[in-house]
Parts: sequence; C-alpha cells; structure tokens
Amino acid sequence: MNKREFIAKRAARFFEDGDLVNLGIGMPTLCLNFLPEDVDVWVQSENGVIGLSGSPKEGEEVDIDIVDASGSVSTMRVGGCCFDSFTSFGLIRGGHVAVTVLGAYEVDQEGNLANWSIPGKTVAGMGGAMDLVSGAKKVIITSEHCDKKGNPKILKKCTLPLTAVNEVDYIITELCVLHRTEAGLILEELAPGVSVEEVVSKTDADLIIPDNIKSMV
Amino acid sequence: MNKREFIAKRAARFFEDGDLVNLGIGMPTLCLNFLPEDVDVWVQSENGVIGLSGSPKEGEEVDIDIVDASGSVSTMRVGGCCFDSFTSFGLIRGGHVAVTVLGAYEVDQEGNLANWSIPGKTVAGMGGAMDLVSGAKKVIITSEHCDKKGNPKILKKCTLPLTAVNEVDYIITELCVLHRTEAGLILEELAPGVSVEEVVSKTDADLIIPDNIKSMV
Amino acid sequence: MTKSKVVSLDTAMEKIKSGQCLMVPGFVNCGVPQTLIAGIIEKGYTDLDIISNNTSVKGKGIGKLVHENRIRHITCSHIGNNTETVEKVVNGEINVTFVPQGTLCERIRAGGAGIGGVLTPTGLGTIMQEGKQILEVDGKAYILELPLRADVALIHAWKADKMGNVIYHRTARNFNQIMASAADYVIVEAEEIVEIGELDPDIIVTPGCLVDMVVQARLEDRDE
Amino acid sequence: MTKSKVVSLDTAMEKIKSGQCLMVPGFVNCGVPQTLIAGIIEKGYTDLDIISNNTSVKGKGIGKLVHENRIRHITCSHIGNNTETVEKVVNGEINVTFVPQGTLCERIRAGGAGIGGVLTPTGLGTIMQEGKQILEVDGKAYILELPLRADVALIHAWKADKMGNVIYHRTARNFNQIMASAADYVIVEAEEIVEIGELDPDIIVTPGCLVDMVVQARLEDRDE
Repeated sequence: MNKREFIAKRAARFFEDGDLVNLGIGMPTLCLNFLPEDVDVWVQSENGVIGLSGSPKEGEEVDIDIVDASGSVSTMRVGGCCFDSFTSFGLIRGGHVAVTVLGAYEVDQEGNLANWSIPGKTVAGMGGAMDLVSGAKKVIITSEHCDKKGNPKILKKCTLPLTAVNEVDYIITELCVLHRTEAGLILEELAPGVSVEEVVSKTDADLIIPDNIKSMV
Repeated sequence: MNKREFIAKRAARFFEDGDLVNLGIGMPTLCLNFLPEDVDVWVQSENGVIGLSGSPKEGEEVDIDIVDASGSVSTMRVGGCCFDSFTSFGLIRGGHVAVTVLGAYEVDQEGNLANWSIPGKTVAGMGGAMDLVSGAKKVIITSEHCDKKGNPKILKKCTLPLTAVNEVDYIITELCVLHRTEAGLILEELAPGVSVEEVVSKTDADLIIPDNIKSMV
Repeated sequence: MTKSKVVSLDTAMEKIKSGQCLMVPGFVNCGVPQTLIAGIIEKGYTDLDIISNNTSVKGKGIGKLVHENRIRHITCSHIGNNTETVEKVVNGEINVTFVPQGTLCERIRAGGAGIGGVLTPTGLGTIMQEGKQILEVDGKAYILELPLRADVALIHAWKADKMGNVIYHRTARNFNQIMASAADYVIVEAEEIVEIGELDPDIIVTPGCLVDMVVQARLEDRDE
Repeated sequence: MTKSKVVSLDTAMEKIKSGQCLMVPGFVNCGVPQTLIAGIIEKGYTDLDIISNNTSVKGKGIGKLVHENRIRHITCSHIGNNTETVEKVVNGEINVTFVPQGTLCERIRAGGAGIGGVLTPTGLGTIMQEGKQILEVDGKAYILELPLRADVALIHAWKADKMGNVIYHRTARNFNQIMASAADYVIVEAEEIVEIGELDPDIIVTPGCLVDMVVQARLEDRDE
C-alpha cells in the first residue's frame, strides 16, 4: 500500500453505513477501495447524481450521459438517481451530504482551507468546491503532509485564496490524523513509526498533543 | 348570456394563442367557455399542473390525484404536465404565466387589489393570490361593478388588506373595461347601453375618459 | 448491501413526539399522508406545530388533526376549505400564521437547501411585510423571507422503493418534494413499495438519501 | 389546436444576435447543446456573453466557441478542463467572472423564478464576498447573491415533444432545467422529437410553456 492508499484507507473509516458522500478527484476517490466491511456508502456527484460507481469495466455498456465530477464517463449503481445541478447543490448546501473528502493546497489550524487557486499560477475556478466545503456535514482533507518541496501545508493561517472558513473537521496525511476543534488542532492519531516530533517539525501550526495518541491503523 | 358570462367572455378576449393562464375560481374559470376561435390557452394551476381541463365528464375515468386550485377533482389535456408547488410558484413569480384572471373585493385606481381578507369576517388566508397578482405578466380583475349593496368596488384607494400593490392591469365589469396605466384608470370600453355617466356614478375612483370609447362587444 | 428502510406504522410513529413541529404536505386533500396522520391520531400525539399549505376539508386529511384538537399552531397559506379550522382559529384554539403559498414554498425549500433567506416581491406593500426586512435590489424592493424547517416531515408517495427513492402521481406531488428536504427526520408512506431498481433513475423525484423510513400506506385511511 | 414549435436550425439561429448574453448548459461536455453551438459558429455570431458552468474541453462543446473566438465574457464556475480557455483568459482575450457552482445554480434559478436574491453561506470569508452585501440571519452571516438572466438559453434535451415539453437523460440534465427558465427566449435541441402526449405528464422536467422553439439535434455535432 502506497502513501496515497494509506491516507485514503484511513479516511474511509470515517464513513458510516448509508452515508451520502462526495469525493474529490484523486486520493479522495481512492477511499471507495477501502470501505470497511458492513459499510456501504452512496456517492453523490455535484453534476446531479447519486450512486456513481466508477468507470465502465471492459465490456460493460457505456452511457456517455453518465459522467463524474471530472466529466469522465462513469456508471451508476442500481438504486441511484439523477437530478439537476440546482437540486444537487441544494443537497450539498442543505447538509444532506454526510461527508466530503477533498485535497488541499493549504489548510490551517482554524479549519480554513485553500484548494482552488494559486495566484499567478492557476486560473481554473472553484467549481463546486466552495459549496461542498461549506455545505457538507463533515469535511475531511486528505493530503500529503508537506508539499513537493517539503514545505508544510498545515499552517497557522492559510496564505492562498480561501475555499471556505472554519469548515475543515479532519486532516489526514501519511503521518497523522488531526482533528480541528474549537480549541485548536488535536493530534489524534499517528502513523506507525511516526513520532510526535516529526509531525511537529513538519507542521507550521499550533498542535494540541494529548497524552494518549492512537495509531492510524 | 348573464352578467357573469358577459364579463368572462370579454376577459377571454385578452388571451393570446398559446398563453399560459391562471384563472381564479368562479367567473375567471368561465373564461374558458368563451375562448376566441384560433386561441388555445394552457391552464396553469398553482398546485402544480399545466393543462387542467375541467371536471371529469359523465363516464370519463376519474383520477383523484388530479385536482384544481379549489381542490376539486379535475382532468388533464394531452400535453399537460405535473410538477411540485415550488416549481409552480417559480413559474408564477418568474413571469411565465401570461395572464391571471381573478376576482376582487376592492380594486383601486393605483392598481392595488384587495381580494383575500375582510377583517372581522374572513380568516381564510391568501393562498396563492399574492404570488399570482405580483407574478403574472398581466393581471385582469373580473368583478361585478358594485357590491351586493350597490356600493362601488372600484375605489380611489382600497380600504381592505391588500393582496398586491400596483399590479392590476385591467378591470372588467358588466358595465365597462378599465385599463390601469401610470396615468390612471382609463375607461376604454363600455357595455352596450351603458353611459359614461352611469360608470362614473357607480365608481369611486378618478377615471380618464377618452374621446372615443369602444364597445365591449 | 443496501438496507431496507421499510418499517411498520407503529415503528415509524415512535419517531414522533407531542409538541414537535411537523411538515405535512397536501393541497386541500390531495397528496396528504393520511396513514401517517391516522397513526398520529391513534398514538395520541398532541400540541403539534404544523407546517402545511392548508388543512384539507372538515374531518378529512389534515382536518383530522384539527378535529381531534392535536394542533397548537399552524403555518399555512389557506384554511378556507375547512370550516372547522376557521372556527377553532376564531375561537383561539389554534394559532395560525399565514404565509403566501409561493413564499411558503420558498421558505421550506430554503430550509432544506441551506439558503439563509430569499428576496421575494410577493406581499410587498401588504401586511405580509410587517416585521420583515425590506431590501432594494436594482431599484426594486423585496421582502426578505427566512427558511423554515421541521422536526419531522410526513410524506405521501405514489411509489417508493425500499431505500426510499420516491415518485409522486399527478398533482399529489405538491409540497411533498420540498418538505422531504427540510426536516430532521423524514417518514414516507407509499401507496406501493417496490424493489430497489424498479424506479428509473431519471424519474425519481425524492432521492432515498433524504428519507429515513418507508411505511405502507393503508387504503382504508384514504378519503376524498 | 396546439401549434408545433419544431423549426429548422436555420430558423432558430435567426433569434440570436452577436453581442447577446446566452445561457449554455453542460457539465464538462455532458448535456451541451452541440447542434445549436454548431449553428452559432456557422452563422458567425460573435462577441457573446456566455453564462455556463464551464467551457467543456479544448475544441469540443462550448470549447468550440472559445476556439473560434466568439466569446467576450463568460460567467462560470470552472475552466480548468479546457486549456485553451485558460490561455485566452490569461492573455486577456476572454473576460471571466467566476461564481461558485452552487451559487451559479441559485442565481440562475432566482432569475427564472422572480426571486430578487438569495442568501448563501458559500464563499463567506473568501474573495467571493468582495463587493457583495453580507446579511446576518439568526446570528449567521450570509452573502446576498443576485439573479442572473440571459437573452437566449440553448437547451439540450434527450426527448422533446412538439410543444416543447422536455425530458433529459441521466447527468445530461445538469444546468439545462434552470437555464430553460431564466432567458427571454428558449431554444431546445432534442436528440429525439416525439408527438405531443408521448411523454408522461409526471416525468416531464421542463414544461413546454418555457420553450419557444424545438430543433432536431444532429448526431454529427455530438463529440465526446
């Protein structure tokens, strides 16, 4: 299991049976490969569907009118349904999506998230990210602990344009699980072989370190 | 043809082919019996349907899930469709209903309408009347010119609780057609045998009397 | 795999308490959850705060709750079809808050969709604007109307599958769709309960994710 | 009796002018009105102000309008799938106004439903709130977002009957439904045009009363 799979597997343990979940592209979508036994979730996609079920398999009938949040052709489970974008974001904003799992450029100890714009570098637009982060009941960030240059991504205060304010509940990295509470960021779990010192040294935020820290596995 | 039919027949001439119309109970609904040739309208009802077609005829199959704005069982034309109340009032408020025809307790020269409440007498509630009058593109009031005691219903200023402000476009009575404009109430048409003096004496509003007044028929 | 949400009327009724706020759809007596209302009457729940468009007609549909004195307060657009409701409102036995029908729709939908308020022209210049904030947008005035939510919504479906996906029949849809989105708990009664997969994904109106329980509607509760 | 709204692509294109504001539905390249876009390209209309969720992918769907330099300004939530749009935005050839996707939905729907504005929590504390009114309701802050309307909406239907009643297929519904309500003129292209009465009244999504013209979609315009 690589780093990304390790993170996705831990994130998947936050799902409860029957949850409606919205998963970002990449690591978040990997969560579906690691669903705990007895946990069945329904994937909502902001383009207007519940019950997405992944790319068509070899030989499976392809319906080009079923696409996922990246616009790629997907498939649907029996029991799923389709609706329009207005209804879709009503579900999201109305708190009917139990969990959203998303990536981050930066995330901070106040639960602020920046994951849509790097000024001077990206001009993609936020798509549905702002609605998802402010609307879903639980917001989980899955991310490598540091960026490609080794700089901390978990900060005292985000520097990039924000996606949403005070909305992040959990941050899951290859090193640890951080729980964002009113009191601050709590270091709740550590990956095997990772020390508190390593997390602290690679994090640019104030961490609350409990006496007992659980293992991520 | 009685008084009510005479009024309804004139109102029906305001309909254009293909119009979506919403008709109040009573005189307004009578309009459908007097559609001009080559004019086909679609009846919208606020409970979520386009294409209502009147009570089931003797021997016609009855679907108790098709009801009109009074809650009575109705029927639907081929080509009609059903939707929820939220969508229905979106159509009404959004100006997609071309004409609404409604009754009045009082209507005044500023286009104000009172047709939902008589304090101390009625406690029925406004239902969809406020939305209809403020939302429909054209608002036509069909009413007997005076109340049962012979008092004017067309006033300088309504005294009863208002349904909507400045929204009435035409008032059709057994005596005349009044057009409400920014300038005021214009006496545009007279019923056969009715004099300007009769209208003026039975109206408690300022009327603009043009040189040429058309006949209502 | 997917768990069935189908339960008995008795089990569903355990989710309701006296004093709660309930959303009850229906236009006059069309699309009213009559079996769930019968369940409430039977269980003796009272002191209810009802959000509905109207109260059906005397002694029928929502009118049963009126007749049995189970309602403390009602938020609705119209009670004129039910002489008994009018009487009890006049006598002060039921408190009523009138909301224009389209505004009622907007407020319920806002409650279900996380919208903090909507600006509507409806009621402007009438007593409906009393105590409300008036905002001007592009030189036009609007009333700010706030969201409505309830503890429980009682929904009448034509067909529901076992996971709670719902379709409605003709004008019986009315307030069912939005009310199913705006309550903490949602109980559906269905004329017909079908297997998961029997309803085409494109025609499902209320997604199962909004529904907590599905109950078989009883024919004997239906009165028109 | 009921008149048919079916016209040729040529006739429909007479309703469009250079410089107009057009609503164009679609999510990436799903549910995009490709035949109507081909018609616009062919007619040479340019200087368009587009409201859409995104711009499909390079050279396809709405991306054709980008590639042919027909767009002056675009209001959307995302352009990341189309490298050519990004390039033209960076070069200043296209002006872009970003709106969060859910807010875009609300604003279009408000435009079609006579709602003067909606309060949303989305974007609060971000650059999306700049220049906008913030209102507090029950101690919670919201951004006031205003309605959007267009001159013409271009709609992609799965099936339309001759009077313009429309149904959509799977996720191709996306922005089609609300955009059909929020423009002064509405042109539908349909994969299949059927007789009036062939679509069940309960499954019709866009009522014919919102639709002005129906055009047969051409298979050759469809690219995925």
